[in-house]
This record gives sequence, C-alpha cells and structure tokens, in this order.
Amino acid sequence: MKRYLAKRLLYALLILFLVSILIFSIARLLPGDPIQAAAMMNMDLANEEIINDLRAQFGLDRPVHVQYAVWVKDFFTGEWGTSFGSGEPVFEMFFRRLPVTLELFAGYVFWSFFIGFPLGVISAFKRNTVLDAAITSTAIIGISVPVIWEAIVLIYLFSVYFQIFPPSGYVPFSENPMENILCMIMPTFVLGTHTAGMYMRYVRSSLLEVLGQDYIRTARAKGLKEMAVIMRHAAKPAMIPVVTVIGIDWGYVISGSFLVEYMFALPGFGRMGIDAIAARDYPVIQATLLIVALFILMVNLAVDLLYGYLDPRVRIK
Amino acid sequence: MTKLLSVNNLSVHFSTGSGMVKAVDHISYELNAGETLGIVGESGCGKSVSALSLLRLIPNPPGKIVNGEILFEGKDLLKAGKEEICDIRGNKIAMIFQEPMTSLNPVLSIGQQVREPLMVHRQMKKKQAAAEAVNALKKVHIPDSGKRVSDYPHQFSGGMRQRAMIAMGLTCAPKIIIADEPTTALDVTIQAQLLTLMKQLTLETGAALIIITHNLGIIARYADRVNVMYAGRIVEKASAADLYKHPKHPYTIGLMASVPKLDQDVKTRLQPIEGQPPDLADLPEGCAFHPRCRYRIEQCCAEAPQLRNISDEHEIACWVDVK
Amino acid sequence: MNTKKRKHLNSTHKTRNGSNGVVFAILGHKMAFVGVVIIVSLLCMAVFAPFLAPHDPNDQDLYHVLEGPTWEHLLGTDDVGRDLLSRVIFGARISLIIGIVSTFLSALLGSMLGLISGYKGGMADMVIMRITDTFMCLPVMVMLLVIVAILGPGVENIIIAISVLTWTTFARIMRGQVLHVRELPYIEAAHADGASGWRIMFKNILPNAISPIIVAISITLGRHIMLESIATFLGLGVQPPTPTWGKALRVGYSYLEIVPLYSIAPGLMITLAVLGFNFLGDGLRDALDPRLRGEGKKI
Amino acid sequence: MSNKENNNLLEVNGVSKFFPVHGGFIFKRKLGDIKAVDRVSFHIKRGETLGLVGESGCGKTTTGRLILNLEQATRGTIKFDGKDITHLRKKENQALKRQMQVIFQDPFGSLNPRMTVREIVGQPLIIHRMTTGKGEYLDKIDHLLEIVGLNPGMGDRYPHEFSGGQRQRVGIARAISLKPEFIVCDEPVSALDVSIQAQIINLLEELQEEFGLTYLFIAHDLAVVRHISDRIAVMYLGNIVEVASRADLYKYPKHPYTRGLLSAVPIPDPEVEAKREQFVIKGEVPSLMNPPEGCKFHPRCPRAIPICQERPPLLLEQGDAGHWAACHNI
Repeated sequence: MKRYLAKRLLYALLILFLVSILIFSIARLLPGDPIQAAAMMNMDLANEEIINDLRAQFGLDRPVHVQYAVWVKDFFTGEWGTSFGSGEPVFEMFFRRLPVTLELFAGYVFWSFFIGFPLGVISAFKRNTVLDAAITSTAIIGISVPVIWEAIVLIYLFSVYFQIFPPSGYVPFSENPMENILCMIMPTFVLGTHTAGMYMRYVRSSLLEVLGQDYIRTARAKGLKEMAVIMRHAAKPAMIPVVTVIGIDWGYVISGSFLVEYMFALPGFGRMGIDAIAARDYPVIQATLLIVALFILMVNLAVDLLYGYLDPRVRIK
Repeated sequence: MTKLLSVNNLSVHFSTGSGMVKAVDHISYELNAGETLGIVGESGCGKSVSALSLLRLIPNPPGKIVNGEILFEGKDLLKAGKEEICDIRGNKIAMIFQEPMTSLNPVLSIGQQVREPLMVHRQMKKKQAAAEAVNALKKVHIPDSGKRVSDYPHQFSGGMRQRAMIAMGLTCAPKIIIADEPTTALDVTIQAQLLTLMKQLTLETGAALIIITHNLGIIARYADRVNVMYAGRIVEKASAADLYKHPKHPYTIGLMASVPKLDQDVKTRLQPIEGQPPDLADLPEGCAFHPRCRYRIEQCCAEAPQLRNISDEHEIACWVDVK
Repeated sequence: MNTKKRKHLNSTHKTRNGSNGVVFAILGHKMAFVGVVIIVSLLCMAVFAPFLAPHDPNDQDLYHVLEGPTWEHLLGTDDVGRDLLSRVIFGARISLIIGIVSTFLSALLGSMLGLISGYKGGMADMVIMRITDTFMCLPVMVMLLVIVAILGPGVENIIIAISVLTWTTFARIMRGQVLHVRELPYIEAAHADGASGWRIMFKNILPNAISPIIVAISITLGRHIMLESIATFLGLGVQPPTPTWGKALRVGYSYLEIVPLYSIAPGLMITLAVLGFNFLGDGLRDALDPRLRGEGKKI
Repeated sequence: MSNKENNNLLEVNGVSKFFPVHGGFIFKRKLGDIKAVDRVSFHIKRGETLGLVGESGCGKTTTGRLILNLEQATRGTIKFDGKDITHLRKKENQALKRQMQVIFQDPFGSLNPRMTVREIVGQPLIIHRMTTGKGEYLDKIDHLLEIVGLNPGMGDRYPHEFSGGQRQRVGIARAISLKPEFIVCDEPVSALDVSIQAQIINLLEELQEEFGLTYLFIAHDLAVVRHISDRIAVMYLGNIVEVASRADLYKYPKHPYTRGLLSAVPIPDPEVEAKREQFVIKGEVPSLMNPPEGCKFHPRCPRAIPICQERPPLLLEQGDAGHWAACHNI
C-alpha cells in the first residue's frame, strides 16, 4: 500500500508541474502580455516608457524560466499578486470566498451521494420494473439539463412565482443559519443534479455487472442469504468502477460550481473566476486555474487511495 | 446403497433473443450415497445447467426450472422455501465451479471466503472459523496455509485457487459435492493432483460426488456411473465399466471413436462425428442427434426416443440397437 | 492444386448481421428511438429554418417589446421586439453547427492520437498521455471561458477552443480500446499475414476499437451544444445579432420576472438536444456493446 | 543434434527469449528476466510433424512465435530452409510469411470480428500481391474455403455466424492461402468440442498429405499430440527436457517429468485406468522469474538426487538413436 501511495503522490506532483507550466503559458503565449492587458483595462493611452517600467516592475523582462520559478515560489508563499480589477491581494480574495464554495461542495456531496447512490441501488434491484424506468429516466434528464437553465427555471418557480427561497445572494451560516440553508438549497440542488444522475447510472450498471459475476454465484452456493451476498460480496467490487468515475466527474463539479455561483450570485471562488475571466484579470485567472487544478489533483489522489483500499489487486502486486 | 438424491423429469428453459431454449429437457437420474457420478457431454449440452438447478442457482430471468422434482433426503428442493434452500447450499450440498479465476471474490481474502460456510452453517465465531479455515486449507495441501490464508485470490496460482475452492466446498462436510468442470482450466499434472485429492477426501467423508466434464478420460478414471448428455437430454446411462466396454448410443460410440487415446498403437485416422453440435434454440425434430447419426432410421427424424433399459443398469435413448 | 472436394458444412449459426443488427437494436430501443426522433426534428428545424420561422429572426418590432405570447408572436418578443420563435428556430443552426463541427474535430484528433498512443506505446504514448492528464486537471468549461476570453468571441474560436479542450476524452477512450484490441489473437494473425503497421492500425484495430468512440461522439455532441450555449450565455461565445439559444436564454434571464416564457423556450431546446444525443448514445452503447457502460465522460 | 542440412526444414539452435520485468515509480528499472525460452534446440525434417508439449507457461507458445519471427530471439539462431531467419530485414521477413504460417488456438479470438470470412482469408493474398485481379482473387478464396470444407457461398458472412469448428476451418484456410511449406499449429483444437476436434485433426492430416506440409504442433493434450506427431518434444519451464519419436516417448519415457505428464492424462477406459501405475508429480510449477537452481524440475521430481540441485542437466542422447533427454538420473 505504501509503494502504491508513494507512486500516486509522485505522479500527482508530476502532473501538477505540467499543469502549472500550461497555466503559466496560457497568459504568456497568447497575444498580449498581462501588462498590456492591464493597460488596456485601466489606462487609455500608455507610452512605451511606462510600459517598460511596469514590465520591469512585474519581472516580465527576465527570462521565461526565471519568471516561472518566481511565479511558483510566489504561489507557495501566498504571494498571488493583486487583482487588476479591485487591486486586492488575490490570496485574501480567495480565502474570503472559499467557505461559500466549500459549502456548495458539501451540498453537492449530499445530493449526489445520499440521493444518487441509494437510487442507483434501488433501481438495480428493481431492474426492468416501472420504478427502475422512472429512476433511470429521471437520471438521464438530470444529466441532460444545462445548469444555467435549471437554475433559471428553479429561480422562476421558487423565488419569483412561489417565493419560497431567495433568488440569489448569500448569508453566512454564522450570521443566520436558517437563512443560510434557505439560500443554499437551490444552488446545491442544481449543482448536484448532474452528478446525482451520473452516479445513479454508474451504481446501477456496476451493481448489475457485479451481480452477474461467477463469484456471486459462488457466494449463493455457499448458502449465504441474499442480503449477505450483496453486503459482503457485491458492494465492495461494485464500488470500484464508481469510485474511478468520481475522480473523472470532479472537473464537471467544479465547472458546475462556477456556473451555479454565477447564476445565484453567491460570492464564492467560482464567481470570482468568472468575473476575472470576463475582465481579463490575469493574476486572478492564473490563481483560479491553479487552485482548480490543485482541487482536482487532490480529489483524484483521494480517489486513488479509496481505489487502493477497495481493490487488493491494486494494493498488493 | 442408499438413495441420496433423485432427480425426476427436470426441465430448465432459458428465454433468449432467439426464442425459448430447452437447456435441460426432462432428465431423471439418481445418486447413491458415497458414489461418484460422472455427467459427460459437450459444451451446451445442459450438463452445467442441470447441476446448477440442483441448488436452484439458475439465474432467473432468463432461466427457469419449469418442471420436475429434485428429491434430497426425501424433500423436494424445488418446493423448499428460501431459508431451507440456503440451509442446504454449502452445507448438505456443495458446489465447486469451473473457473477458479472468476469464482472467487477478488476483493476478499481466501480466508474470509473459506470460513464463510462455517460461520453461516455452523454458527461459528469469526476466530474459530478462521482457525478452521487454516485447517481446511492444510487439508487440500496448500503449503504454509497459516500465512496464505490472508492472501487474496490474485496472489494464488490457478491450481491453488481451485484447492481453496475445494476447501471451501468441503468445510461443512456436505453429503453431496458437485464439481462442475473442476479442472478444465488447469494443467494436466495439477488436474490429476486435484481430482485425486477430491476423490480421496470424498472417500474419507463418505460424500457422494458428481463430476461434470467433457473429458471421457476423467470420467473413466474417477466415476462409478455415467450419464451421457446431448442437447439437454440424457442419452445414455450406465456404470462406467459398462459404458466404456459396450457403449450403446451412437453419440457415445462416436465420441469414443473420435478421441485420440494414449494407448492406441498405430497412427489411424480418427473417426469424427460429422456435422456441428446442435443449436439449442433450433433443435431438429425427433432425436436431436439424428442429423449427425450414421445409424439413423426414419423414426429418428420424427420422434424423440425415451430412455429404455437395454440391460441391468444400462439405459439408452435411441430407437436403434447398435450391435 | 488437385483437391478432392469435401463435404460442405452449410449450416451456420443464426445471428444478426453486424451493421443491420445495430440499426434494429436502435429501433427496438425505446429511448434511442426517442433520441433519433428529437435529433432528426432538430436537424430539420435547422435546415428548413427560413421556411419554418414566421419572422426574420433579426427584424426588430419596437412597438412590441418584451411581449408575452400573441398570435403574431407565438412565443413573444425580446427587448428589441424580435420574434422569439424565429430566433429559437434559427438558433438551432448555430448550435448544431458548433456541436457537430467541434465534435468531429475533437473526435478525429483524439482518436488518431489515441490510436497512435495505444499502438506505438513508448515515448509517443508517454507524451500524449501526460498531455491528456494535464488537460484533465483543468475543467473544460472553465478553460473554454478563459480561451474564448483571450482569443475573442466568434463561432470559429468557439469551435477551435472546444475541440482543443475535449479531444483528450476521445484519446483516452481510443487508447484504452487499442491497448485491449492489439493484444487479441486476430491482431497476431494479421502480423502473421505480414500486414504492415498501417494496415494493422487502420484495417484491423480501428474497426474493432471504434464502437465506444461512436457512443462518445453522440454524448459529446449534446455536451458541446451545452458548452456553446453556456459560453454564449455568459457573453463569451457567439456574438449578437446571430440568433442562438444561449443568447436568447441570456435575454430571458434578464427579464425573468416579466416574460418567464422567454427563458423556458430556448433552455428547453438546449435540454432537448442534449437529451436526444444522450438517449441515442445510450441506445448505441447497448447496441454496439452491452458490456460497455459508464465510461469516458467529462466536461 | 547433428543432421544433414538439406533434410531439415527448420533448425533451432540454442534459442532463448527473455522478457525483462520492470518496476519502480516513474523511472523504470529492471527487476529481472522472465526466461520464457531458455537455450532450446531442435530440428524439424521436411514433411514431418514435430509435437511440442508442456503445461501452460512452459514456453511452447513463445517458441512458436520465435520461429514465426513474431518475437525476436534474445540469443541463438533459427534456420529455415538453411537460412538464418533471426535477423531479417523487413522485406525478407515479409517474404518469410509466405513460407511459414500459423494456426491459432482460439477460434473465437483469432478471427477479426469486423471482417468477413472472405476478407480474413483474402488479407494475406492482398498483402503479398498473390492475385492479379478481382476475379482471380475471389476464385482463389472460394477454392480455399472449399479445400477446408466450407461452402464458398459463406464467404460474405462474419465469424460470429459460424460455430467453433467452422471458425477453425476459416483459420486454416487463412493459414494455407499463401501455400506455405511450414505451419505452426498453436493448440489448434484445444478450444473445440470433443466431437469437433477429430474433424480438425483429420483436416490437418489431409492437408499435410496433399500439400506436403511440415508442422510444428504445439499442444498440451498429450493424446492429441501423440496422434498427429512423428516426433515429440517435451518442454518444462523454458527448457526442452525430452525429445523422441512418438513410439519411444510414449512407451519408454525417460524424463521423470514426461512420465508424470503421461501418467496424469487419464485414458478413457476404466479397465486400463485401474491397472495403470500412478506417477503423481507434486506441487506447482515454479515462477519463471525465479526458477530453481540446477535442474528446474528438481523440487517436484520424485527421483531427484543431490546433483540435480546444483547443475542443470544437458539434453543428451539416451540409449536409442534419436531419443534425447535432459536428466541426471536415468
């Protein structure tokens, strides 16, 4: 297990290195450097001299690899630069907004794991029944509905028409727990819809696949009751393929959180990202991308761990 | 000899894309305590399905036991409740499956799997069952069994996995052991080791053994009586000695003539059975073997023959008396 | 060669023939059939838009701004009095073009790289797979916004950006398939035939590795339509006055409280398109390989 | 083994194949070798069938692949028709396929499911430009199908429409389409039903007579090998442990492994079975990564003596001419 762990960790670091190069390049390879972009935003006319001064100030006159090294060092020391738009340090902006996004992820976990998983199990057991058909069709609709439209429809129904939930805005949990939950129900539901549908389908097909395996027959031949067959013999192997797709789907969850925060005007990390992209606020964009990549790598690492725990063939060679 | 099991008129049907398939069609046979019964036939002849249906392990759907009774110790297993059948599985009747690779759960250790029947049927605590599992593995000659008990199936070789399967099947000292192609996937030297071991262990406990195989040699070496199956039916039933000396059904005769034997002297051409094995979804009228049969008469194409006695303990399902 | 003729073995097993089988399976698959109906309807709508639409999508009728449904404007009008129904009908064109072209490019690029990666192995595989892993760390949606923000909006840029970001999915699927297929005995047989690398890759491996790619293409088509509409919704996609679903949805969102129908209709079209391709993808998956489930997706 | 050059179609001399095993995190390092084939030597005369038997993992399939040049030998030479074929250029290798073909084990895996039977049988003809026009191409394929006992009308069908035996006939038609002199039959009947095996064996024998083919017949079923082969080589863990004529090998096996192998195969006759001596080989086949020192068979051998643990025995002619065995204790 240790070997396996070390291997996954090293691998994640390699990918992190490649991603950081990619992100670093995006801002530099494409037309216009950050200064010019900033200049375009903030200054109407910029003469050469001022620009050159600025370039030196931002270190843009140094060789590319030095710039990269400085950028990486700065990132790890919390020097994430200042936003062109607000002039605020990006690091502070990020940590102020993080709790909102984390709360959103918690909601996603609730909807997709606590609703999607059980529905998948039910539908596998009731396969080819009306219930199965209902669950399966709900799932595929959930997968197909675009986040933005789902948000619009829900806002109209529950905020404009019935006025149950606030249409947008955010109240911190520490300030007013009740209102906090009220304002998070719709966003988390929208974020969870797609993945809940996905997981439901994965769980269903994976469980059906496992139940058709020879070793399930062996377990039955031993005289195990049906419940024991499922809990002891089917559950763990059925989770293996599901766990792997959680890692792959995680990118979708992050994308979704960006859109959800935008639609419901939640002051989270994704909203910051979308605003920064629209404003071509390079320091914020770079930091956002790098943090997103870190998020994804961390979740994938967790998935690898879980995978190793579930499957001894991976753990013990 | 006491009758342990009797199967009467058992039929199992499968619904498939190309229609209803009679995988097992009105078969009847008996099993006595302590004897070894061989069921021989080619792939798709229904030999495995008939064995699985003894423990009602046919996946439903698509399969269904449509007819017959299976009397075990006077009780019809087909009418038994779920609890009762679970009580018999792995306890009174155990099964050893063909593919030791896929028949063991890859995410549970060998020990966890071997001790399970004891915990279910003997109400043993985990610790006691685990100790018993080590013993069971020792009995099937797994070296260093105390340590290897915590290994996972992928760390075992094919032969070792099958040993573990045998250990698992025998832990509760069942009355009947059904071995479904137990050594087909294994090398000949391992095959000989395992079958001899199985035979020896069943002799020790007095259990009856059903060996299902396509290999005529294995039957000859280990079985006391033989059922020959073709296209879902039993076409010949006899004691092993009698069957090999005087095969009477044209299919059995053909099968024996088509297999090269180690003790044949000269290089003679084999005499194959012409044609293809039948498609169960599209069986010919009458006797299913008639299109490939060189002794066929008109009646064969019209009407399927029933088993009939031709001498003591020797039955065939054929209209013709081959000399 | 003088050979005595042998008795022929004429009976064959009755099974459905390859490609016909797939067609029958799709028709028999209820959801897939619904998917096909939806997709064909949308295609017809896009092709025959000028005949179907009651108005010119760009005609402004400033006397009828932000109106609800009337006989004149069946779905109402937008903030400058353009007919919503016509804009939704014409919107199908842009959405489908972007979806189809970007999926085609992405699938072509990804499959070829996956084929090379899987077949050649070694350094080529190493490089392609590390690039793929790197892309997996950056969600497509977020990256799409960044690239379009930098490249500037426009149909071509969107297509390029989407294709560049999504080929990795196809590469992964194809590579996995090739790694499996190339070890099969019939590829060994092709080697024994003396077949060249190209022949083995394209004639022997590719046809056997393509099924999951076809399934993924169907699902990806829907996803790309969704990506475009989201980018346009956020103002980073197709630019006005071109009628698109995403743009219409944006307008509807702004006037949600006044004319709710305005966001329902275009959003429903996007959902239907995605749903149609997902249904078809499901059907194809069951038809092409019943054992292949839940593989290869990401946005 | 000394033999006259011109009489031998194939000569294998001290051929080994090692597969490196890698480990490590990101940077690979070599952990060791799997010695799949280890200093193997034998020859096959024109028109004869050499049977190659052994259990799974003994290297018999790799040996076949080495001969076919589908795998590059680590060391040793393989001479085909007097010419070394271990270091061929692409063109020559291509030409070699015309003289040497293979029939595979798995009739369900060895036919491309997306190709029609005609395409499968015709692929070698196209690659080697053996036909001049479409008409001749189709005629040739029809003829080939006829030779193996299939109806030419079935050429348009896909492999999944055929039964196992028929598929194997297609595989045979593919193998003989280039009119090779030599065919490696790699377990050609072991995946088939018992009643079908004999059909295929007979077909192979008939083809051998008609076209003067030479076979290397690889199989684990000793009864089948005995039936079809003129001479038989027995392999264990990458080594050949015994080579003899068919009659000699089965009547007077010299190597304990051969004896154990023969004894393990049951004979379908209870009376004979009851009288046979049982010579059971204990234990499992050791790993190829880490084979035993000395004679690789010694941990399982009932007749092992101290020297067996120290030195690997040489393959030496024992008593009768042409009967070779590698054992210290005969």
